[in-house]
Amino acid sequence: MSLLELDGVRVRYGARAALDGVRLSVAEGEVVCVLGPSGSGKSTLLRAVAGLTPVDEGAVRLAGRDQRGVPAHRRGLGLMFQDHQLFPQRDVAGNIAFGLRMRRRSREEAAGRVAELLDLVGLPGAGRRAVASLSGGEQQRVALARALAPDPRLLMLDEPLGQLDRDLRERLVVELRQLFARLGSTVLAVTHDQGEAFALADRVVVMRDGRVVQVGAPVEVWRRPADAFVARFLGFRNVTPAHVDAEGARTPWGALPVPAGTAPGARTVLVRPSGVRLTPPEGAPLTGEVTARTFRGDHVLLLLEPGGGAPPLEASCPLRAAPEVGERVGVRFDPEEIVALPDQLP
Amino acid sequence: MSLLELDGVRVRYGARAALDGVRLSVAEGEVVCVLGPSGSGKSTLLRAVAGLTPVDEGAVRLAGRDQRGVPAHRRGLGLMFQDHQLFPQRDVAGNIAFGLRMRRRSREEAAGRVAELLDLVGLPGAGRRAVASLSGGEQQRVALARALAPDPRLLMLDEPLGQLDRDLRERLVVELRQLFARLGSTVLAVTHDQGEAFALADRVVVMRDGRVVQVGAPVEVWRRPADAFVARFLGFRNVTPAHVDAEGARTPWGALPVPAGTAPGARTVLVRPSGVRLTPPEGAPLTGEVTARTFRGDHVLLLLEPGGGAPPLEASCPLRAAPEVGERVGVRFDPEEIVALPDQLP
Amino acid sequence: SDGGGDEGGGSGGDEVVLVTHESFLVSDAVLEEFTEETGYRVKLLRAGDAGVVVNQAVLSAGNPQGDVLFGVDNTLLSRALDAGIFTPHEAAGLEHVPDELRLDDEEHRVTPVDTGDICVNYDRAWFDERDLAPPRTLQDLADPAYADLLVVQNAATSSPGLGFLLATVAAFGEDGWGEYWESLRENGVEVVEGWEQAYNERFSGAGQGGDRPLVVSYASSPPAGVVYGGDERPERAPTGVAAETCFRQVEFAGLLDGAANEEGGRALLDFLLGLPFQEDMPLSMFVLPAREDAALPEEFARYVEPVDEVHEVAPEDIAAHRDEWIDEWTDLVVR
Amino acid sequence: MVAPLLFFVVFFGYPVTAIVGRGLREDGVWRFGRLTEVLGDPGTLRVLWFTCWQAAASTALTLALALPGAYVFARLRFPGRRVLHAAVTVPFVLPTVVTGAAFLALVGRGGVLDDAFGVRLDDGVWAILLAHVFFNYAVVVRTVGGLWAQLDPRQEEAARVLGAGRLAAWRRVTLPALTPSVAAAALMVFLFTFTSFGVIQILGSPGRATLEVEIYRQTAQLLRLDTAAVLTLVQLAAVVALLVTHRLVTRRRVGALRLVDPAGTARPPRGWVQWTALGGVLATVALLLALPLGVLVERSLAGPDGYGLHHYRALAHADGTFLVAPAEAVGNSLRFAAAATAIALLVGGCAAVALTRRAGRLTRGFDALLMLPLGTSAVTVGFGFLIALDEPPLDLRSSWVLVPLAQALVGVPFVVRVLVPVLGAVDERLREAAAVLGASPWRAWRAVDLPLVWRSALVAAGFAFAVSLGEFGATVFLARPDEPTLPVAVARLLGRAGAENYGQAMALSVVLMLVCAVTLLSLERLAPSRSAGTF
Ligand SMILES: Nc1ncnc2c1ncn2[C@@H]1O[C@H](COP(=O)(O)OP(=O)(O)OP(=O)(O)O)[C@@H](O)[C@H]1O
Ligand SMILES: Nc1ncnc2c1ncn2[C@@H]1O[C@H](COP(=O)(O)OP(=O)(O)OP(=O)(O)O)[C@@H](O)[C@H]1O
Ligand SMILES: Cc1ncc(C[n+]2csc(CCO)c2C)c(N)n1
Ligand SMILES: [Mg+2]
Ligand SMILES: [Mg+2]
Repeated sequence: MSLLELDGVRVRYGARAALDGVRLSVAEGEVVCVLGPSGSGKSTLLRAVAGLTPVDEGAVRLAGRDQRGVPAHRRGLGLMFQDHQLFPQRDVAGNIAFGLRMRRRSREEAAGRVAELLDLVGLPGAGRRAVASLSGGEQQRVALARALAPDPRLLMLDEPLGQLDRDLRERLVVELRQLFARLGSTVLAVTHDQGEAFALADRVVVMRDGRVVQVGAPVEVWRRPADAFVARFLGFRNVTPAHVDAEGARTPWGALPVPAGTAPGARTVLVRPSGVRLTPPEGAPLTGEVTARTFRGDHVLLLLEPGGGAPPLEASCPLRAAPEVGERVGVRFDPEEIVALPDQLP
Repeated sequence: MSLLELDGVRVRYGARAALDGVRLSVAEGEVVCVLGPSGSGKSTLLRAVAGLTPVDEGAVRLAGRDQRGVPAHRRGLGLMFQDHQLFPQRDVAGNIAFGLRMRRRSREEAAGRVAELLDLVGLPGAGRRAVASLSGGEQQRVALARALAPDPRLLMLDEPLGQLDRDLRERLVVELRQLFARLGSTVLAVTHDQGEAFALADRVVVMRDGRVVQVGAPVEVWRRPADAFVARFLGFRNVTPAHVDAEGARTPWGALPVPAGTAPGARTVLVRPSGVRLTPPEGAPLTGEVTARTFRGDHVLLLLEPGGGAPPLEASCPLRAAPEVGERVGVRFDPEEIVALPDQLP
Repeated sequence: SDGGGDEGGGSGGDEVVLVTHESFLVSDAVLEEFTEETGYRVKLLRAGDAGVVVNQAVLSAGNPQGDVLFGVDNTLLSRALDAGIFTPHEAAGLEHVPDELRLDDEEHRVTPVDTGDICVNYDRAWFDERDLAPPRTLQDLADPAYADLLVVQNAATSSPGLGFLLATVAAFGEDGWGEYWESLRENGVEVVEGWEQAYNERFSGAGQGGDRPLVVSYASSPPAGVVYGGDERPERAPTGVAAETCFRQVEFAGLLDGAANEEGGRALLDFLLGLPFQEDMPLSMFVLPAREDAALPEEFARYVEPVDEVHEVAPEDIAAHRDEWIDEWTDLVVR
Repeated sequence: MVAPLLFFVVFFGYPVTAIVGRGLREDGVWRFGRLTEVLGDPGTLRVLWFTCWQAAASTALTLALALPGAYVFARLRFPGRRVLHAAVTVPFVLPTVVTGAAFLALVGRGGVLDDAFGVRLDDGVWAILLAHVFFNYAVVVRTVGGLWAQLDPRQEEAARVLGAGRLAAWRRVTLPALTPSVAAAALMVFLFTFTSFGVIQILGSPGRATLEVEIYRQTAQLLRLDTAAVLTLVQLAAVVALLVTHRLVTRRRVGALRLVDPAGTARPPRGWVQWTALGGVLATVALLLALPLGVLVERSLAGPDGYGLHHYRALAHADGTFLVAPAEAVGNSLRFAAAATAIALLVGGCAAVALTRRAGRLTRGFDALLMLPLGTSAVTVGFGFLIALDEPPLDLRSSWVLVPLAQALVGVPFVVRVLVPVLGAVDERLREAAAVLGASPWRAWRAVDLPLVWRSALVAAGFAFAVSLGEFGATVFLARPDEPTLPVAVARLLGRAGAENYGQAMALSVVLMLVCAVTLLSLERLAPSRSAGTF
């Protein structure tokens, strides 16, 4: 059974709707990540579930029970705020232990749990520190520990790892994943980091302007974004309208091969950067000039200007083989990395 | 000439030093990104330069002039705080225009600039909104706009884009980069996102425990991390002590090929995930079991357990070719992706 | 002690409530004596100065706060009597009180308890040093020889201030006092708000740094100054009294109409006029007992200079003109 | 909200209406004609004018001198800060008679200033203004400083790095955040000086009367209740006008502020600006506050044979004419003050919470109502009690609770004014954070609001305590069993001739000072330790 169910939830701020008919369900023990551009209503979604923001329309159900009128503290869930909201007058341990004390755990039990969580978030021994003396990332970790401490039936995290460096974040993602699996926690987490979402989530929810535009397993969403918006949001630049017929997709970059079985008609087509293969310019069906080279750690992202009115193309290539800015290269497309988008919610 | 120079700067909080003899210089027009784990002193560095945190030892020089005793508002620099510190009593436009008004720009001029900046950060028309009604990412963008508005001679940004989604961040990185180039701004930015650092920075500075451990062009740092710490911090897991001799590097994973000209002796060796090539297990010098598969959008990161006491190996491979968890694969190493670390600051 | 939150309107039983002003003081032993004699315990309610006490009694006429009111003086008497707040009672021992103090002898609504003279006091040492004779009369005070020496109280807010004004009214008549005050003003009289300030701060005789050697106070101030001046007993008090500048104040007590413990109240009135209380008064309140037969303490005999002649204004005149005089005086002197 | 409303109606609205009605009703008919008669009198207008302008000037001067003090006490750490912070509140409790004396000794004829420079301030209005500053310095320092200490200093830093100088940053960032508490402090100082009584009596020449003095005269001396009633109405009207202005100034609701642990905001002084501020404030405190108090101490020590503790020893035993040893008054004072503080905190605390939680028109009106007692003459309230609370079940006239009740009337507005700005600044999302961690609204309030307002609640309690410790005006009208409070005992001593009495009065005043300072100091120590887990 699903632990959390949202049914046509609408939250309005003045004339604008921050949530606009959101329908979503999260099963017991599932980890769901919410993705979406800034201002798309992710935090509002969590606040609505927590009962902190009144719902104008629709229903929030927890374990099947409509939560209308149930105050936040009786919903038995946890929420880590995007801006932490640590209690300034309590020290680190006091913050983390707060939820436990509210649940009447003994002082000793709380102290043990606090130490455990401080270890988890990489701040062992910081219990007596004043929260104001912590660095940004340290505060975020305390906020995370505070939210984790009481083991709520539904844990909601609003950008829990956003201020941490990659190394720590990756380690924490792994540990959280294990922790959630062990405890069978149900988690709804907002993140803007796709790697984090993919690593953490059983399912991701993509939001746009207060609506859910795609729900699915991370791989699935990445493989087949629901529409151009999702594709662009996921960071793909090579998205273009196209006409698919037997020969492939006609696009401004020429006719592209598409995977077999792609339905014909007017479609949106996405070419992943790794599907843009560089060749010597001689004899290539399409050539472009390298106008930008962005170093991406693992690889280099190139921006190619094909000219002739065609939009720029983004190509990824290994560092060693990367051409310089200004060089002219040929382009060949890899059909495996080309997707005709469904352009409709699945 | 360098615009900013730090010479043995030390900032102490109680017994601990948050900055410990930091030496750094930033040239006029240069964009420098500060990287480092949470709590390594990045924010403290910016605060010390801004004159907000007193420097216990050493000197901060701006355009050659020692800044000791110069109050923050006379240093002519800008700082975007990690937690924004927007003025709650002012609306969005009032926040952004603040620095301009302090510099006695006319109201009209300020209004024009505010509109421009709101466009830049993707919040057109939000000028009259209360800052409390903004989403987290929206607040961050307002804070960024506020810091950009007065065009300070040295702009310092503390995680300017941390709460934004990838799409927006990438767009902003590009626009900021162009903006800085156009204006010749000198920028010192903290970020935990390496992609951002690489995309934005002329040079990166890696900090650890209040010290600078590496400075260099992004590609250079990524190619040759100064030591195991930097390598690990950059996200590399395959870092191991090794003994380099004529035949290669002896490591727990066996003898690895190293690039020609690598000095022999006891060294730390890094194998990039892309340098771990998967082969059929038959006949491979090293085999491992896939114990984890992390979906990384563009590719899949695999964790291989070679067994026999050797530490796990991280390998990256394209999505299509990725083996399943539990499969046994052979491993071949690509010498181009193996680095013997200098283990000493250059 | 426990104030007891529940009894209002006086009290029955063994408690008798005396409503009085802030300056009322009596020795513990004397009160105990009363309790032993009559079985009543005295509870004191003190509310501000005499004016406040009387006005409060007027406002709560018929439903009084206590049984007996002490502290209405001849300047306020008519207001209390007009408001009908007292029940007549002829206290035992009244026959020992001189006639001129018995201002309500027909009805006995109030009983005279003590008397005191408001007079100009002078700093003996100051005048000795300058070989200048201290003033004796009101007229002297307008003499340029005594320019800038006198400090008086605001007649509108201070009872010695009002008393001194009444003395001048009596001395110069309804038409003459204004002129006299003008001459005082020309002679540099200083007006301050209250007695404490005039005596403690401005008067040089109090030894607190004041620089005016003449002040309006009480004829009993010199003995008080000696008693509370330290351990020595000088030959003469360091301050003296200008004998012909006095206005006689008489303080009365009365049984409040509607008293809860009327019997106790009557007993208390009798006691106030009894010798133990009368003889205790001088050294606790620094006033003179109303009874002629009360023995004066040694300090009084020694340091009080006899005031033979006082300026008097009939209670009816005071009642009729007080407010008007105060207003005129304020216009004349203060503004 | 019901409890404070009830308290207000029963112990303020009803008595004041009763006394005003007594003055303006004859045979059941209102005589509003008196209104125009009294108002037409040039004397009344003169009094009204003087009352208003001296109050405005006093308030401005107090703010100008005390705001730097609020800054220094909130943001700078220096040795003796706590003691000094408690000490500046001492003047607040001293009977005006006593401090007036000390003040005169300094600025009056033959005073220190006169001796040294030939300057005398006692006949100008300057003495009044300075004395008003003396009395109200702490009001500003404590109300404003209480919030200031909790403001996140990084807000100002943000302005600084945007190019704002110290002053500009303060004016544009800190001041707006402080506005509600500055307005609250200004309001209170204005109300206190508007209704100034003792100071005017002692330092003003009798020609300078405030409405309060005039009401006292008309009520207590002349029993002209009609005139007094009109003046009371005028005073109330002026106060209402003032409250409306205050409302307009603070109407723009300052949203949540980022409040931080005050322990972390104070720093040792750095740079010439801060040193100057500290020096200036210390000098102000020394000249304006310490010097007059020092004169008191000096006088209390000056015995018949040189300096010594003579007068203090005399205080210890009853000398027969006093029913209690003056020293016993300490106990009485403490008891009354504790009761009054408890009532004020309870009533004012409820009111403040209600006011910040609901912001309807009704509650705002209620807010203003609660301030009225500050602007009402003590004699009006005192006499009102007398004629209103004279029937069972509310015959409290001779009950001791009347004293703390009357004192609490003055304490409640304090508590409300001090707490409302802070409660209003508490970020709602902190309460939400507590709620999602399972805290019920009450526990969330305890966990979030209370620790943040605790300091301010202590400030408020300190004030309520000080007000009632030093209260004389209203107390003196309330018939009361023989339990003199310290100021009453001081007044009794001063009411008699003789160096002994005077010296003892000074000694007792010093005792009053010490009682006040020690209580406030120990109140400040009650700050909750940064808590681990529980509360
Ligand atoms: N006011 C303070 N008192 C005591 N310690 C402090 C204070 N401010 C910062 N620190 C400590 O100094 C160290 C450096 O802090 P800083 O804020 O510079 O870290 P940072 O690199 O910005 O980290 P993050 O990425 O988490 O923001 C941290 O360990 C922090 O806990
Ligand atoms: N109190 C409010 N009043 C008016 N508008 C609001 C309020 N709170 C949020 N909004 C608006 O609602 C929209 C959704 O806000 P929300 O905080 O849910 O966004 P978000 O998805 O969490 O964004 P981010 O990633 O930037 O945190 C935003 O456009 C925001 O400006
Ligand atoms: C020597 C001596 N002088 C004055 C007073 C008292 N006193 C001074 S003013 C005043 C009336 C109120 O203003 C009273 C009663 C005293 N007790 N003893
Ligand atoms: Mg958000
Ligand atoms: Mg930081």
